[in-house]
Amino acid sequence: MTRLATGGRIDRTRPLRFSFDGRDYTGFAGDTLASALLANGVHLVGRSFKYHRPRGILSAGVEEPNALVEIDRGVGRREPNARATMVPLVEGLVARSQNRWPSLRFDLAALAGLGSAVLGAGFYYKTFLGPGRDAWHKRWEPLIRRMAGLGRAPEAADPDRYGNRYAHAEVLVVGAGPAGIAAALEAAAAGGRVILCDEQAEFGGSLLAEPRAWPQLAADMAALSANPAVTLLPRTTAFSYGLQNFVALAQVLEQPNDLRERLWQVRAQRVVLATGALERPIPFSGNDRPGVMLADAARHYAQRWGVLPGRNVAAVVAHDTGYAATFALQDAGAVIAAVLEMREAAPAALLAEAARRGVRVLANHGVVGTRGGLRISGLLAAPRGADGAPDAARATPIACDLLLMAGGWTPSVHLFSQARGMLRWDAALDAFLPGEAREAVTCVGACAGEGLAPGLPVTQMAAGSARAPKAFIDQQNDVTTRDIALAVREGFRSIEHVKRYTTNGMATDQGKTSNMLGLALVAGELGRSVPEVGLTTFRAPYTPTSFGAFAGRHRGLQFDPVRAAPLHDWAVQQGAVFEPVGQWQRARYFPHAGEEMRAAVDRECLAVRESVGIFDASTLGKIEVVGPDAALFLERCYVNAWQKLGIGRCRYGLLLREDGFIYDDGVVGRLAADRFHVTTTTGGAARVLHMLEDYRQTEFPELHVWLTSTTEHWGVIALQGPRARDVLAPLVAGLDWADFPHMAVAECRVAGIAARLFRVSFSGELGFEVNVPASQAPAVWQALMQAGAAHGITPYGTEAMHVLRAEKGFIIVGQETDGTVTPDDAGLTWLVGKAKPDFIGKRSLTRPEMLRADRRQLVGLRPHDGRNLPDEGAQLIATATSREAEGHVTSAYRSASLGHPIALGLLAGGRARLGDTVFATSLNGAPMALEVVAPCFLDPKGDRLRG
Amino acid sequence: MSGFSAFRLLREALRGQSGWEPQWRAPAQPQAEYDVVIVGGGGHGLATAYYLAKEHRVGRIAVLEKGWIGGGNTGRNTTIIRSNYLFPESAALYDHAVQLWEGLSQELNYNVMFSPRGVLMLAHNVHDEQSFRRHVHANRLAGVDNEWLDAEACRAFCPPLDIHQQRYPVLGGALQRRGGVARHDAVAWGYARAASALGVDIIQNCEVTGITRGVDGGVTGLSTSRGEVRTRKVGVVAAGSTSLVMAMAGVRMPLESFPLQALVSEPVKPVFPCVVMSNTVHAYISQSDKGELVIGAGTDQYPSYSQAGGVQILSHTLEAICELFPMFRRMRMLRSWGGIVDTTTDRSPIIGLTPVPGLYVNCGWGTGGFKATPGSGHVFAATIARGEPHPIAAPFSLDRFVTGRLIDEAAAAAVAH
Amino acid sequence: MLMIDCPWCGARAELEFRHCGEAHLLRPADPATLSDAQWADYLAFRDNARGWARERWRHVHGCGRFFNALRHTQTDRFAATYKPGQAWPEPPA
Amino acid sequence: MVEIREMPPFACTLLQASAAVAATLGPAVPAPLTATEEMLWLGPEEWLLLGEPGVPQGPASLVDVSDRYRGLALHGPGAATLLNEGCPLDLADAAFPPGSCTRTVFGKAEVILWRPSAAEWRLLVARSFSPYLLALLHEAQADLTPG
Repeated sequence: MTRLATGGRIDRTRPLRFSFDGRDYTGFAGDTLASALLANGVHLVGRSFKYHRPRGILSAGVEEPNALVEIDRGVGRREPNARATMVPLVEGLVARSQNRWPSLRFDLAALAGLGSAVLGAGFYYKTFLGPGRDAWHKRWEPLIRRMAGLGRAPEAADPDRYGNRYAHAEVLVVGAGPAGIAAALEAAAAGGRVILCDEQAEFGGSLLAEPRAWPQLAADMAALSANPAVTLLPRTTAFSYGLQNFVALAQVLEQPNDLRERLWQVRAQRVVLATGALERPIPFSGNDRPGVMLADAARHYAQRWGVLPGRNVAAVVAHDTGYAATFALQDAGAVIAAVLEMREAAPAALLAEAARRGVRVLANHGVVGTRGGLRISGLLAAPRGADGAPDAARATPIACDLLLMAGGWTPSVHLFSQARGMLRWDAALDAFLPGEAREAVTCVGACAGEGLAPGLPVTQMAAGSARAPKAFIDQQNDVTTRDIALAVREGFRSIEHVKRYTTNGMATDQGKTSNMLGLALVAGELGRSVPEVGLTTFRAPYTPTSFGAFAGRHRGLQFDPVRAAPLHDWAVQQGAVFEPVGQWQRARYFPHAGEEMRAAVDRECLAVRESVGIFDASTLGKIEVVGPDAALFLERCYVNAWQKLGIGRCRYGLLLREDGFIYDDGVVGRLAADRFHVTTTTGGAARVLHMLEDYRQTEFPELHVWLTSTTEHWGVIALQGPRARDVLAPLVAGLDWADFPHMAVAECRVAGIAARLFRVSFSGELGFEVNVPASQAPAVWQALMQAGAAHGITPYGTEAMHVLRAEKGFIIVGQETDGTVTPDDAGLTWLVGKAKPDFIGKRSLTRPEMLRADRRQLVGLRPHDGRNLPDEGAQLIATATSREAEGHVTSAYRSASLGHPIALGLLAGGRARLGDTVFATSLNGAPMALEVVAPCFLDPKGDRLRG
Repeated sequence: MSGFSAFRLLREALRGQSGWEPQWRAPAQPQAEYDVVIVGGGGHGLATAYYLAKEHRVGRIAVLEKGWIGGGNTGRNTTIIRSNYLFPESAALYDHAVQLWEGLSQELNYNVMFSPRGVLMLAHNVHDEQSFRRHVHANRLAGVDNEWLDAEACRAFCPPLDIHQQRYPVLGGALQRRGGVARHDAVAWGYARAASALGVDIIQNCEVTGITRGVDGGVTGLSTSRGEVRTRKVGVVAAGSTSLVMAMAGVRMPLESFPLQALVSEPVKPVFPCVVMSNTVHAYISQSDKGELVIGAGTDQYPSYSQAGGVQILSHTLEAICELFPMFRRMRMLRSWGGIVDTTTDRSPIIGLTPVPGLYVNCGWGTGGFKATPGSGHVFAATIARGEPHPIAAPFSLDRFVTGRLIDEAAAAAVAH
Repeated sequence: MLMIDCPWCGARAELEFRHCGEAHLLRPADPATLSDAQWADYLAFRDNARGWARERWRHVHGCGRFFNALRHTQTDRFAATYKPGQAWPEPPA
Repeated sequence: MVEIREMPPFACTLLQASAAVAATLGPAVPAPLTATEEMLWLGPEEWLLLGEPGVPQGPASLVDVSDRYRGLALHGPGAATLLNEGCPLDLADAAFPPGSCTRTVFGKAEVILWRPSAAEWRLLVARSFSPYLLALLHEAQADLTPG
């Protein structure tokens, strides 16, 4: 066991059992899965992406490229690619390694490593070109796809829940290391709301590995948590820094009540970035064996978690902090085999301390290579030649079971860069630092270079490694120094090209430990400086963020509001079948026991034709247009004339877009000189009101007119059929039936309720639409049902409504029209107010394209065989064998009333082709012969309306 | 150009990879004069240059790219390829591209990883069903494969799909089996390599700053960040920046440039066999060969050249993905980014001549340009070489916005109209 | 997510707004007198500038008013928002 | 904790007119972004009148919208936090003091958010959106109390 007897911030009184690849282990509360594995001597945790090389734990934080495991918390709670370094240990945690078969220790795919010479960067672009044109898709791609990918995608639906919170703060501090904590204390003292977040489960950052600093850390955290204006968010990653300080945070909660994560969307007056710095690995042959670890990470395992990752430690050092890590491990009981100092010499003070401790320091040394299969067993050290490469001829073997890499530090400038801040190259610190900011943001601590001492510049550290075999810079994607050299040689000179060709920095750690090395090597190959080559773009998220956090509570029935019309509940009780129309649920038909849709719809249609049908039309959009200039405003918008429409009269209104195409339609009733009740299609309600408001506010501001949505105020009950008046009249009070012709509207009382009664018909039968306040609609509906019982009143749904209106040749915007149909195409030119100087879209109606004789015009279509139904959407062709589409079928229905199928369609020059035969394409069989007829199949003169 | 093959890979492996040379020549400065200059080094621009050289024997051709080739929308899209558009003119254009895709790796001797794994467009309501059935009929007539699947068949074709989701159950879908995906970077590099081998100069970090015109108003040359270039034929293939370049010749365009975001998940083993798109639930998804789920969203609502968008757009997209595929809620987003898509009012491209003699434009592809890359380059090359629109390109003229002969794919596709 | 300064309600999140295209495209008083090209100019042709752009927004889920804004289409920064009818301010240097 | 109650139906009228004409209706016209128990400011020249409206002296639009809205009342110290589940506004006292009123969004629904007093918050929403709003609020309410 490598757990130290004492020390660390773990709770030794709370042992926790967990399993990895089926074997049981124990750790303590406060461990991460990584620290607990190391405490049990487990180093081999994964296999790399391409060569399936054995991989161990490289880091102690989010930059971990290798220790990616599958976490299984039960059905639907299995997640791939979890970083063991960021998974807090909990009782009964089940973790498995990934990307290996048959086992982690023996992975067959590792044989790919043997062919690594062939499998260099971009190899897949240069082969798999045959045999045959579909060789890639049929033969090679399936193989490549199986080899690629890391973990397994989850298979069952995720039962956990995800929350959201919009938050506002005077100061948001990202990162709770010493600099962040200081900034939070200062902000709290200044008053105002402060949010302090950190990706770790504990606050403290680098202090967590400085036992001496723990008392002050505890005191500071106590002060902050006592302050109600301060919000402390552990396990919370600031992953996206948007415009005007809009920062998105992903908080991991994993609460017992299944609330797994919460997305915080924070708007902060000021942001303080205290995101620290990441230690750089060092490129040398075999630097990817399990047991090769970042120096500071090893220090954290010893100091923070009380784990000694190795007994016989070597270190390769390009920065002073390497010594602190080495000495810390020595203090924890490790033997130090040697320190390879890559610089000419280390600072005198450190050399003196090393000597005092009996630690052998080899100046100007590098690693020629390492040994050991599933764990490092030793290395070959050698003095560095003029070109920086260690001289293999003068190598001396050094045994070790842990090799620390201290390549210096890269300040984390991701979020600053996401916020469109400019970066500047600091030659002394050999790092990109935050420069000119574009938002109210300040950077403090290591991310701003504060407290960082200079080390060996990264270009000198990488010098000489470009030709070294199996010197890895992106350990997860298996990108080697040779891959970088090859990319540059093949003409990929922009850093963005190098990244895409080699995939360096494109793994789940997004280059946190590989971008600077890649950049240094490219600079070396091109003979240019690091700032001249430049970095690739930093993009959200800073670390991978779950889809669930983004989706939040918008799932299941809350994915999109379910809007139910006033008579919804009644329809449900009647066993209606519903269909979604936009966000609404509308009753489509009311099947009796055992009825299929067709039978139910036939029954409903016959009821309307022969007696009386009742229909919930409440979802139609309704706009009250009020004001002295109401009529003039409508005249400037709709195609129709309105100024002369009588009070108490209605007209079928048509609205175009400026490009002349039909946008919406609906009956408009005039209630007073200055008040119109405008109806729109269900789908058009919001967008028509928006469009009319646009014209009212910005194009015609001089008009005194106002628009009010009343869509949800009115319940609308349509009563259609020859018996409609017989059912309605007894319930109506205050109406002069003698002055109530077709297309009239009147305010009266129906079943005792104040109502606006329209005499309109979308079925071609005698029809009324009773508008009552929505809360009263169920009561009025019941009253009408009772009054209509003797007349066989029948509720009908949207399907029957579609058939009835199609029998009359009435269009439905969105079905007969698709944004390319003009009034004349739809045979509605008679609606256009001739005397009007202008209306929306009028000018477009005289464009050349609109005047062509072969425009597609609305026609009726009757199947010759009188039996079969053409497909809706079928293309219309002149002959059975033609492949020249001349239009399409927009609607097709069986008609119980007419006894034969009917269809409407748009046909080139259709009105001039009545009586001709055209054909409708079929998906399974010969085209169907159809006779072109006038679109109205029933009661063309409209006698029934005036019954 | 030295050919690529498995044998060549083996030979180079034994020689320490020393034999590979640059995949395309990268002259630092443009020559003084060219027969044709293509402005824009994305997939469409490089393809145009390739076909000009290969099929029209045009002598001196240059491609001027202000950044690095393939760095614009070519490197930022979700790599979906399909031709099941409604109108015959669109079907002809996009299917011309699919046919070229089918042989492109062999044509370019570069594996662009064209993978015809099927594109399935989901219907969630009666309106969707009517619209997609109309597409299937129109496509069949125009010789483009497309078939209607019921809900169960959709699930069988794409097992992760939840057809019984509560809010918008799947009623069925239109499947184009010949549709699929390809590796976007490889398309730019493949065309660049092949064009370079035919003598085309590809000049990166070379931004066009002015278009010079002669007495007759025709194009005489370009001023660039790397000096003046004389030419009488310029093809502008600059996607989101088209309006800016055309303004240099005093030509106003019917375009607005919007950010279009996309994202990838962390890589996982194969789980998603095809491409799925949904207008109603508003998202589209496939899985890359590396194992990442590649997910596209709609555009942000305001024009921008920032190549970045709002996090709320990503939420809107991932809500939809998690509804269609509930098991993906625990998948993690690895990276998100944005491109600049130039959209026209009828959502169809513009390929052809402009009022300025010698100035040709190929743009307006909006969110759907990648799928057309080979076809767009092919017909645009013919248009430039002959000085008159290629038959397939003819309907997509700039003056259609004046005559009103629009090809409104958005309206027809019932995209929230 | 932008923060937009509604001339009536003050700074609000972009969720409450809808972008409504380029501004100052005044609808011609008498369209009938326009040529097809002039009418197409109004309908479809746009500046689409990269830089300071004058555009229209509506505080649709707020006070409901349309207003104009001066925004830079590269940095997405707002220089000003102003009520319809007000002259547009000069873009910053 | 936060208590969520459905308000009883209430009569209301949407008034659009100049501020001068609005003043002739009787109740005091609230300043922008505020409301009184009789009158809610929704926008320039737009108010929601509660109860029966008076008669305006001048051009105006008065439209009964009583059945358009359903009301939800939230009470308790965590109300602002609960509202921030779906509403992006800063609801701290300084930014949204008692008496404040505005249209805004909650998730995918448009709402009128009105804070008659420090601990009393009201959401007015179009009737067909109230089930969605209630479901979201209840789920968020359950998550307010630490798990």
